[in-house]
Amino acid sequence: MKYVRIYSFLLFGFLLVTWEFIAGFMSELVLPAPSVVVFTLWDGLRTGYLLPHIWRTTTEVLLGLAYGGGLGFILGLLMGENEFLRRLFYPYVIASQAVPKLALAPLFVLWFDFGITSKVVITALICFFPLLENTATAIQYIDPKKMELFKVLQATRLQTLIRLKIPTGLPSILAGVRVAVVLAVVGAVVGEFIGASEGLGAMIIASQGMMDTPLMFAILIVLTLMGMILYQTVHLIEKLLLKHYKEDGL
Amino acid sequence: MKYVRIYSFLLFGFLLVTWEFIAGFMSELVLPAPSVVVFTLWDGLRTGYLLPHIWRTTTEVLLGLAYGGGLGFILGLLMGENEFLRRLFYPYVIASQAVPKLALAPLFVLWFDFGITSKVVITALICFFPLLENTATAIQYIDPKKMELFKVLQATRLQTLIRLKIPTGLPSILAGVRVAVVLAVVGAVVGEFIGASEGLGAMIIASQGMMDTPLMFAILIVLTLMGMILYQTVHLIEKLLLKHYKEDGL
Amino acid sequence: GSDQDQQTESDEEKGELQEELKVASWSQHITEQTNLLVDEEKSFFREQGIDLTVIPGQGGGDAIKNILTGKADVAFTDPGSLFFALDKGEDLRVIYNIYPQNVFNVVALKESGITKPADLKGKKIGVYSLSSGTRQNLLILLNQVGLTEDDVDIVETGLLNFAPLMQGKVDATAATDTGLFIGKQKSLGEVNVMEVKDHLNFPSDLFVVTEDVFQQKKGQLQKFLTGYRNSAAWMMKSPEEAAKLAQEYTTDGKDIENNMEIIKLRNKSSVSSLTEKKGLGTIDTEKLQRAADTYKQLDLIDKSLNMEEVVNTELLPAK
Amino acid sequence: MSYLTVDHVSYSYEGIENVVQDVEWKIPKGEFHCLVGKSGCGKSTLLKMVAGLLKPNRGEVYLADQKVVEPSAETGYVFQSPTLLEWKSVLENVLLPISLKKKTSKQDYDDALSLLNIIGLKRYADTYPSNLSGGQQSRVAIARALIRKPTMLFLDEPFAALDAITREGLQEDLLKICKTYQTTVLFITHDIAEAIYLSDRVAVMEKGKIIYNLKVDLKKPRTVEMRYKPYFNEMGLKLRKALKGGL
Amino acid sequence: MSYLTVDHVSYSYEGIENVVQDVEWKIPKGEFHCLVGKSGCGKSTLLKMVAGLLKPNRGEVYLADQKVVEPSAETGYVFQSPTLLEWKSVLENVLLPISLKKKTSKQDYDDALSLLNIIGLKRYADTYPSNLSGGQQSRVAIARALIRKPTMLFLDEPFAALDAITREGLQEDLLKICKTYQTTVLFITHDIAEAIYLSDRVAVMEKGKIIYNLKVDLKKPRTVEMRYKPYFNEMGLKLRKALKGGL
Ligand SMILES: Nc1ncnc2c1ncn2[C@@H]1O[C@H](COP(=O)(O)OP(=O)(O)OP(=O)(O)O)[C@@H](O)[C@H]1O
Ligand SMILES: Nc1ncnc2c1ncn2[C@@H]1O[C@H](COP(=O)(O)OP(=O)(O)OP(=O)(O)O)[C@@H](O)[C@H]1O
Ligand SMILES: Cc1ncc(C[n+]2csc(CCO)c2C)c(N)n1
Ligand SMILES: [Mg+2]
Ligand SMILES: [Mg+2]
Repeated sequence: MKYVRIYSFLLFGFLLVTWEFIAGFMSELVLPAPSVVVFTLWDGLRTGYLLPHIWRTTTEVLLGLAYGGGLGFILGLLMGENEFLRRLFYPYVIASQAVPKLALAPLFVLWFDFGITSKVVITALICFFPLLENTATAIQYIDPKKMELFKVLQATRLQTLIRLKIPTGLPSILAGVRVAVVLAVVGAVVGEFIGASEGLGAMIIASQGMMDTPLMFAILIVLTLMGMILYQTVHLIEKLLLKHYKEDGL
Repeated sequence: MKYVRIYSFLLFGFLLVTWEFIAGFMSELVLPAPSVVVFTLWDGLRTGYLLPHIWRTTTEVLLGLAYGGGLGFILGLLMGENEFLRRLFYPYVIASQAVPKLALAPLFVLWFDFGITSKVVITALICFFPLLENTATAIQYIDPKKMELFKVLQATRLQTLIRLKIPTGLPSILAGVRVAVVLAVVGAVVGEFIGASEGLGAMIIASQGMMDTPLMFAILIVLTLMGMILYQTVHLIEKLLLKHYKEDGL
Repeated sequence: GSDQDQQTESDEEKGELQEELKVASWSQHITEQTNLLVDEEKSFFREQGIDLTVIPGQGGGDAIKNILTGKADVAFTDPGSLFFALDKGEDLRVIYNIYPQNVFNVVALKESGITKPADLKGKKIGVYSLSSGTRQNLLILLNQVGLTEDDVDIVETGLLNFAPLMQGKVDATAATDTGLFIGKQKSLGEVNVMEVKDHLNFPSDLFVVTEDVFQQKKGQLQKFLTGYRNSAAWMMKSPEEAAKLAQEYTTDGKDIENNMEIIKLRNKSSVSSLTEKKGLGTIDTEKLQRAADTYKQLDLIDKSLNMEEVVNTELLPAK
Repeated sequence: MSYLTVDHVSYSYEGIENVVQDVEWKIPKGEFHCLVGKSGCGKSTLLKMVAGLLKPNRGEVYLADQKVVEPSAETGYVFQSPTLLEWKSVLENVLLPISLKKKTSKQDYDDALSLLNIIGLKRYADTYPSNLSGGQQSRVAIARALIRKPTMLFLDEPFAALDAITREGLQEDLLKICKTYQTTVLFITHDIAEAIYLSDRVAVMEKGKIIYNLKVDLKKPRTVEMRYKPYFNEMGLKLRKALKGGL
Repeated sequence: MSYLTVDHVSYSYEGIENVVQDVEWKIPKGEFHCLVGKSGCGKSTLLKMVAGLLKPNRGEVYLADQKVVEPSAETGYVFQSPTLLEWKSVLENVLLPISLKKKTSKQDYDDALSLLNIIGLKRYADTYPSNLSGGQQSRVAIARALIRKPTMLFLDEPFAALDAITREGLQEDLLKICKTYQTTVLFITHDIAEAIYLSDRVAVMEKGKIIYNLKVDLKKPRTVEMRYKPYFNEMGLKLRKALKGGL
């Protein structure tokens, strides 16, 4: 395991070199070389050109995650607990997911506004589903012996949920969170595609309009980093929370 | 529970009526009434106008699901089993997710082709992540007693995976599949937003170009139904597979 | 809420009444619209007593939807979108001719030998997307030489539309003047350009309002148009300054040299022989009518539209 | 007057009929009753029903004259398998029944520690269940059932995983606790000697029916010597016979 | 010549030192040895180490002169808790060890059914584990350990959840099977009488050390009467004393 960093580094280097090599044969328009992209990125950061956009998108992602994640978790609990609610509302949940958000854009701008709200709503809408699904599933498969224990201790339904079902379902719920945080980044960007003049999504559109592929790649790199940081944060939280869950006996 | 159908029906009716009512105050360009949308949909089906597009998108969804789902499952197994692989490749997996596919779509068209391949690739890329994440997580949290049992029975690593880890992780894995099938629909449509002249995504763009909002809503309904049918199929399969898992003691 | 407070505050500062007005654009904040975006700096609209907000959008349809739902008062949109909305029975008014010139074109590589629209027959032609102006204008161009959609193979290429052309994945691509400029920047090489305006020159963008807004906010609209005319005049007079301001106020104005060229192109499309005579923004009803008729002919719309009923010139200040 | 009254209850699982058949039982306040019977005869099912975890198909259960429809706050229950929460320490597991009712106080904390002391696991208070041996886990489950000082205790083979010495120590402790708090007990065991030593009355179950019922006439408190008295052996033989297949 | 040789093994868990300390043990082929000891003294840990599930910190284990580094195909193991796969029927659970090695044949199937018959659960063959009583589950685990006809058996309190009658029946069955197949057995139990009745030799463990070792000189096959012989009682007292706290 201790060599994993070295291999990781080697792999990364190899991929970079390959990319640089391939890019040598291609128009910058189609595939800019990593050196060019990194330079563009550095330039965008140095001049502060990218900063407000990064800030804007980060805000949207975090807000969207807070609302969408919270909603997904709570709906997941409700629907995992109550079959009636599940059967009643699930069709609408699926509908909300199967519909491409990009197509609903005008309606969102109509219902909310053209500012940050509509982007936050789209982000929330995109990232709430994995959490809902995983939460609802996790709290349904509970060891019946533990359920009996809580019944005999006269735990209320809420207590059983909070003290038994959620802790037991935590690994699966956190898997949902990890999917959600990564989708949130996509959600915010898609939201900004619709009609925004600030944010990394708007920048992507602008860079395409300018046919500035290196800039677009630089932005994609920023987005990737954003996704990774969020993912790693969840991973760290998980490590703290699940210390006594790790059950792999190998 | 037996009244759930009735309530479901009532809720649906109520929503439809509300929609029809609100639409009465709005321009058809912004929010067409459900009656108009249903008529458009019916017309599109009757004349066969929508059918080739539905067929095309369905093909892409199913192909994308097969590749993406399969890949997600297998990578999930590999990464759940092997920490080295996990640490080596996870950054790239997250990168592939955090990048908005819509931004890459023009490049996909260049890298692959204008035909079905680039759409299938996008669909697969979008739907493989929830499966990967849920599979990798599920097979890591296994009852240590059961692991000991398999060890004492000299089960090979592969056998432990297939006969213990996958069956135990099945509920969580299937939650990932459910998220994946719904995302697959979105994936195919997003893929068709750029570089397609057939498929429901292309139809959405075309309908937006002509400001034919009723047609767009009709297509969104088709997509929703597609997502629901896929979701329900997974649900049915789950019911069959997980007969002896249902552990909710309440 | 707090917007309101800020509003009254700045009113008091200025000691005059500022009226809010929202313009819904077909695009995000882009360099070619710099004159609309720099009011903070240049006060074209504030001088008129207008507090301007520009709402971004994706396509002319968005702009129209935004005025239909009251999210905005004025739409900065293309005639195509206007025709579609009128075709659906919306009650709209055209109050200003932003770009009298058709900016669309079809570009082919020099070696392809495609020099005139008729050569496009049987070729593969790229457009931004099925909802874009590039497609509609391509159809119009084809129509002028008796070709239809079925005679060519139209493919969507996304905004990077010159890349497939350079790679030879398409024979020609439909674009705009600014798009072509950027393409050339990216070493597109030698090309043949077929301008749509050489065949049917109708305006590229218009200010459109709903009948309700038109009736209720005539005074404001008048002030707005005056402001806009002034801003357009300024952009023509001092493109250098505009190019510089674009860096700060637009999403795509990164490069000042490019900004300059794009602004020059837009300045060129903002004038016509008619505007020379009657002032910026004068609407050429006849050309609009011809465009509407062509859309009808192409089956893009169902109804025959009468532009006389739609176009209104009374708000436009005399030169 | 009986504290626990089991009034002709029966139970069937889906697909398996008459797991418990028409059982009648009365336990006066403060008495200690044992239930023995072959594996799979329905003991745990009966206990769960009596405690309000399962609803009888027929018949009723009364605790302190109240009809039992769900588990009551008065009862403590030790399941046949320890069922601890893996993500909580031993101490937290013992305190669980209290923490579900109120905020745990210093007093509760001390109570829990003294119970852990009795079961010999004080130094494991901060350990997690997966680091305990089988017998240690079942002892934690016993402490958990006692923490709320229940007036009615249901125990399902609580000592099965314990060695003779530890088991005998805990038997004494249990009897002492029950005496102090006047606890009424229904106890399932497989150990006939244990049943006689602990109980006022031992019942034998077979195929869901109580087929034998024995009053144990031994002085309280019990002493170790009693175990080797002929009367004790005699009782044991009677029970063995009943267990072996009818009377 | 011993079949199983435990050569001065020691084991520490993370944070808990010397759970097993310097244990030496030899079991000749076909012999039946028992291990008794207080709860938490390290019995299960030793058994897991001997079976190759845990790696000793010091010392080594040999089975048929082969160093044990991982569980071998020759061994059967019954864990302290039944650990059945809930999504498989009782029959499939019993057949698991075989199905991991090869495709199950008609013969295997018949073997499994006859084992289920011995443990008295034939009619539960198609039931799922969650529908079994505690004792029934542990019996299934025993059948699972026997299905591969191991030459070496490790059993960790296999009968703890069983009533006296069923337990005695299974003791007989186990002895018979071991005799037929010349099986060598290492058996953990809490029941002193059971240890004496079954074994050629009983060891007593305390705090990770083997502190006492008793050869049982009773004829084979054992008969029920032996249980009531004075020699039997005497042995029992010796073991009790050893268990209670050193010699
Ligand atoms: N996985 C583990 N991690 C850390 N410590 C453990 C673990 N398993 C057992 N222990 C500790 O090791 C000691 C011996 O445990 P072991 O299971 O061997 O006891 P045992 O003799 O089998 O007891 P019992 O009769 O109760 O089953 C105990 O004190 C226990 O707390
Ligand atoms: N959840 C269940 N679903 C269906 N059948 C069950 C269930 N639990 C137990 N049974 C069946 O009911 C019968 C009685 O089970 P019970 O657990 O009451 O036995 P028991 O007397 O406690 O046995 P043991 O001493 O082995 O614990 C058994 O035959 C068992 O197969
Ligand atoms: C100068 C100028 N260039 C491009 C467009 C974009 N556009 C023209 S038509 C059309 C389709 C309908 O939305 C779109 C997007 C414009 N409006 N003005
Ligand atoms: Mg039981
Ligand atoms: Mg043990």
